[in-house]
Amino acid sequence: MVALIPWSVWIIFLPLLTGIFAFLFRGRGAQLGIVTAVGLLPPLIGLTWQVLSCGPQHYSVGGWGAPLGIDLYADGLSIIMLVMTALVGIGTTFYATGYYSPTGETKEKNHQQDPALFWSLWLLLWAALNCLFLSADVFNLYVALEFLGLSAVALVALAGGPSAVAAAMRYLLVSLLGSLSYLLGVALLYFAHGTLSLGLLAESVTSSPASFAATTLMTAGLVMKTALFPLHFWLPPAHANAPAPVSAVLSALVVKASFYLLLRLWFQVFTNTVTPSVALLLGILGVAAIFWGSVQALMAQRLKLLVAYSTVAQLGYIFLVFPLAQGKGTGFSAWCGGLYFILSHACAKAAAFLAAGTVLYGFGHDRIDELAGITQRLPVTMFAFGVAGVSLIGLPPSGGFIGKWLLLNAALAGGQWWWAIVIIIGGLLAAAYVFRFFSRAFSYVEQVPICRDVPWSMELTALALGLSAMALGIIATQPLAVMQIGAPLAGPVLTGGLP
Amino acid sequence: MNISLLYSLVGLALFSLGLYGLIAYGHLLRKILAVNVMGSGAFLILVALARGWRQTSPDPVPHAMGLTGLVVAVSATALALALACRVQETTGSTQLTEDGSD
Amino acid sequence: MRLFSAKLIIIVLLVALAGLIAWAILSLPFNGPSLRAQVFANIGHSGVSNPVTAVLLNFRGYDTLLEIVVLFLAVLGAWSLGMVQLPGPPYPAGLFLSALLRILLPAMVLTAGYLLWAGAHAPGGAFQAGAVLGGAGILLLLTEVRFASAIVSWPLRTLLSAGVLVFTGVALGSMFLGGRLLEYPRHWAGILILVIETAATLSIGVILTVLFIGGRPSEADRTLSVKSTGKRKDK
Amino acid sequence: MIWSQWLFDLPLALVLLWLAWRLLTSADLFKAVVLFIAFGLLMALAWVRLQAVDIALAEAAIGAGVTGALFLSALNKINSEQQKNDKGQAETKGRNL
Repeated sequence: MVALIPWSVWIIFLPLLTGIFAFLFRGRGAQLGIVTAVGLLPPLIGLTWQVLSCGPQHYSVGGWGAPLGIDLYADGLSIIMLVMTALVGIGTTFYATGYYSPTGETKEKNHQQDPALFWSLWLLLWAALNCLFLSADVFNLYVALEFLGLSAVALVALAGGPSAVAAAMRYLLVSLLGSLSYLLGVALLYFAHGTLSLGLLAESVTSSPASFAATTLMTAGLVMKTALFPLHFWLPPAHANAPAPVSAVLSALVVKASFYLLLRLWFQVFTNTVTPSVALLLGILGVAAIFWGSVQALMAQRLKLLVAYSTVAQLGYIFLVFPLAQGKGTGFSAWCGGLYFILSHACAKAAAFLAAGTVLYGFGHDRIDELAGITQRLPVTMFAFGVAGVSLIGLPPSGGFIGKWLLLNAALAGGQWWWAIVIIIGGLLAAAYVFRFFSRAFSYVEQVPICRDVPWSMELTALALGLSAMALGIIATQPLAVMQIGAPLAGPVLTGGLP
Repeated sequence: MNISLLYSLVGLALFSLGLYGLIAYGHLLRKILAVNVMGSGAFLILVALARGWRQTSPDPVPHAMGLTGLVVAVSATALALALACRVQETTGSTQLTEDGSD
Repeated sequence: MRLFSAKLIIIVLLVALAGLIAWAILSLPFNGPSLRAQVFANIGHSGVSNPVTAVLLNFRGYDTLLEIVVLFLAVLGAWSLGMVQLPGPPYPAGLFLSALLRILLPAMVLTAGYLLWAGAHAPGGAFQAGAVLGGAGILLLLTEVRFASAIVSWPLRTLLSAGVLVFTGVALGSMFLGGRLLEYPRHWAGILILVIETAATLSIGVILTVLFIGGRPSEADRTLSVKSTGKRKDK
Repeated sequence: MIWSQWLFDLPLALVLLWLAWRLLTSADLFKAVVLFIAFGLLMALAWVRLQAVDIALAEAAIGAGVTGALFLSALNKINSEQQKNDKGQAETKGRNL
C-alpha cells in the first residue's frame, strides 16, 4: 500500500500550496514554513524507500503517460538532489524564522523586507526545485527552470537597496537568456524526434545536426545559469546582496539545479552527440573558474562576497566531472565524486552563507577588515563557519574531502593526472581564503565590536548544516549506494584504499 | 522555399537579432525589448516547424508550447520592467554598471 | 577601436550560432515524427475539441499549472520591490471618455467571456480571455483612480491566487477520486476544464492589471476604496 | 499557394525583420516601443498564416496589447524619474555656481 502512494506529487505540491497560503494569510509565513519543512519528511522518506527497494519510479501525470503526457521520474540522482534540497531547505527555514522574527529588531536593519513575501517566494522556490528534480520532460523542465528563475530573482530583489536591485536585474536577464537558449534546443529535439520525454529522447537521439545544435544551445543556456567561468559575472553580486537565507539557498541549491539538468542531458540524452573535446572545454573552464573564483575570494573586502566567489570556484570542480567521466573505467567514480561534491558543497556553503548572514545581522556590516575578534561575540556561528570551511577546503573527515578524493582517484586512474594537480591547488587556494577571514575573526582584541542579540535559531542552523557537511564525510556508503540507482554510468567506485 | 521554412528562418533571424541586442545595448528597456524579440523568434521557430513541411493541419503540441512560452515571457517582461524602473529609481541610471560586485 | 573588435567578435559568434541552428533546421526530417496523431487519437477523451486546449489543459495540464504559478510569481516579484504610491490616472475620464468606456469595458468583458467559452471547441481559452480582461483592467487604471485604490488587501490576494488554487484543487481532487494527478474523471473533464479556465481567466486578468501598477499598491490608499466598491471589473 | 507566399508571406517576413531591426536600433525609446507594438501585431498575422489562431489571439492581446502597455508605462516612469533627477542636478549645479 505504501508503495502505491504517489510521494513525488506531495513533494511538489506541499511547498507549492504552503507558498500560496503564505501569500494569502499574511503573518502565518513562519508557521507554514515549519509545516512544509516537517511535512516534506514523510514523502521524502517514502520516495527514498520506494527507490531503494524497487528502483527508479515513474508517475504519469494525468494518466496519459509519455510521450503524450508528462511523466515524473525519480532515481538515485533525483533522490540525492531532493534530500540535499530538504537538508538546506529545513535549515534555511528555521534560520529564517529567527531572521524574520516579528519580535526581533529586524525591522530597522533589514530594510523594508516583507516577511510574508519572503515566505511565499521561498516556499515556491522550494516547490520549483522539487519540480525540476522530479520532471522527466524537457519542456516541463523549461517551465520549471523559469519558475525557479523568477522566484530566485524576486528573492534577490527582496533585499531592496541599489546593489540588490541591480543584481536582481542582471540575474533576470541572464536567466531569461539561458532559458530561451534551452527552449530553442527543446524545439529542435522535438522536431527531430517527435517526443519531449527524457526517457524516449535517450533512446532516439543520435548524432545529427539537430541534436548537435540542441546540445550546443541547451548546454550553453544551462552553463550560463550555473555560472561557469566566464559566464559567472552575474553570480557574485546576486548572491552577495540577497538577504542571508536567500544567499544560502541560491548558492547551495539554485545553481545546482541547472547543473543537475546538464548532468541528466549529457549522460542520458546526449551520449551520442557530446564529444571529448567539448567535455575538455568544460573542464578547462572549470579550472579557470577554480583559479579565478579563489583569487577573487582572496581579494574580497566583504565576507558575503568572499563566500559568493568561493561558490564560483567550487562550481568549477563539478565541471571536472565531464572530462573525468571520459576516462576508461573512471566514469562512475567521477559521477559519484561530482554528486558527492554537490551534496557536501550545498551543506557547507549554506552553513557559510548563513553564518556570514548572522555576522551581517549582528554587526550591521560584513567588511572583513573590521571584523577582528568577532568570535568572542558569536562563537557558535564562527565555529559553524569553521566546520563549513573544512569541507570547502576538502580536508578529512568532511563530505568535501570525499568528493575531491573520488574526483582525484578518477583523474589518476584514468591517466588524466593534470586534473589532480588542479584539484590539489584549488584546495590550497580555498584554505588561503578561508584562513584569511579566520585570522581576522579569531584574533583576540580588547575592544570587541558591538553585536546585537542574535536569535538562537540562526546560530544553531548554521552549525547544524556545517556539521552535516562533516557527517557526509563519515557516512559515505549510504549516499554512494543511492547514487548507483538508475545511474547512467557503471563501474567501480574508486575509493583508493579508503574504507 | 515553403512557408514553414520561411518563417522558421525568420524566427532564427529574430532570435539572433534579439540576442545581439541583448548583448550590445546598455539601456535596460532596450535589453528587455531585445529579450522579447528573441523570445518571439524562438516561438516562431517552434510554431513554423509545427506546420510541418506540407501537413494539412499543424501539430498542436508546439502550439501549446508556444502559448505557454508567450505567457511565461509576459510574466518575465513585467518583472523585468518593474526591476528596471526600480534600478533607475535607486541608482539613477538606466544601465547596469560593468562591475556590480560592490 | 577596442569596442569595435568586441562587437565584431560577438557578431562572428552569433553568425556561427545562427548558421549551426539553420543547418539543424534544414536537416530536419521532411515529415518528422510528431505527437499530432496521438493528440487527435485521444482528443475524444480530453473533454474539449480544440486540440490546443486539449494539450494545454489535459494532456500537458501540468505545464499549464506551473505556468500560471509563474505568472503569479511575477506579481510577487514586482511586489517584493516595495510599495508604490498610486499616481492619479494619467487620463482622467472626461465626459466623452467615460461614455466611451461605458461601451468599451462591457464589450471587453463580453469578449473575454466569449473567448473563454469558445476555447473548448475553437481558438481561444483562458490566456486569451485573461489578457483581454487584463486590458480592460489597464484601461480602467488609466482613467479611473478609485478603481486602482479599490484593489488592495485580501480580496485582491484571493483573486490573484484563485487560478493556481482552483487548478491545484482540481489536480489533487482528481487524485483523491482514485485517478492520478490531473486525471479528470472521464465525464467531468469538460466541466472541470471550464472551471479551471474560468478561475485562471479571472486570475490572469487581475494579475496583468496589477503588474501594470508595477509594484505593491500602498495600503495607505485603502481609505479611498470604501467609496468605490461596486466598481470592480470582474463582476 | 505559391503566389500567396510571394505576395504576402515574403513581404510580411521582411517587414517583421525590418521592424525588429529598427526597434533595436532606433535612438528614440518611445519610437522603439511603438515599433515593438507594431511588431507584435504583425507577429499575430504571422501566427494566422501558420494556422496558429490560438497563438495569434494571445499575441494580439498579450504580446502587442498588454506588453506594449507595460513598456509604455515603464518608459513613462523612467522618463519622469529622469527629469526629476536632471532637475535636481541642475539645482545643485546652480547652487555650486
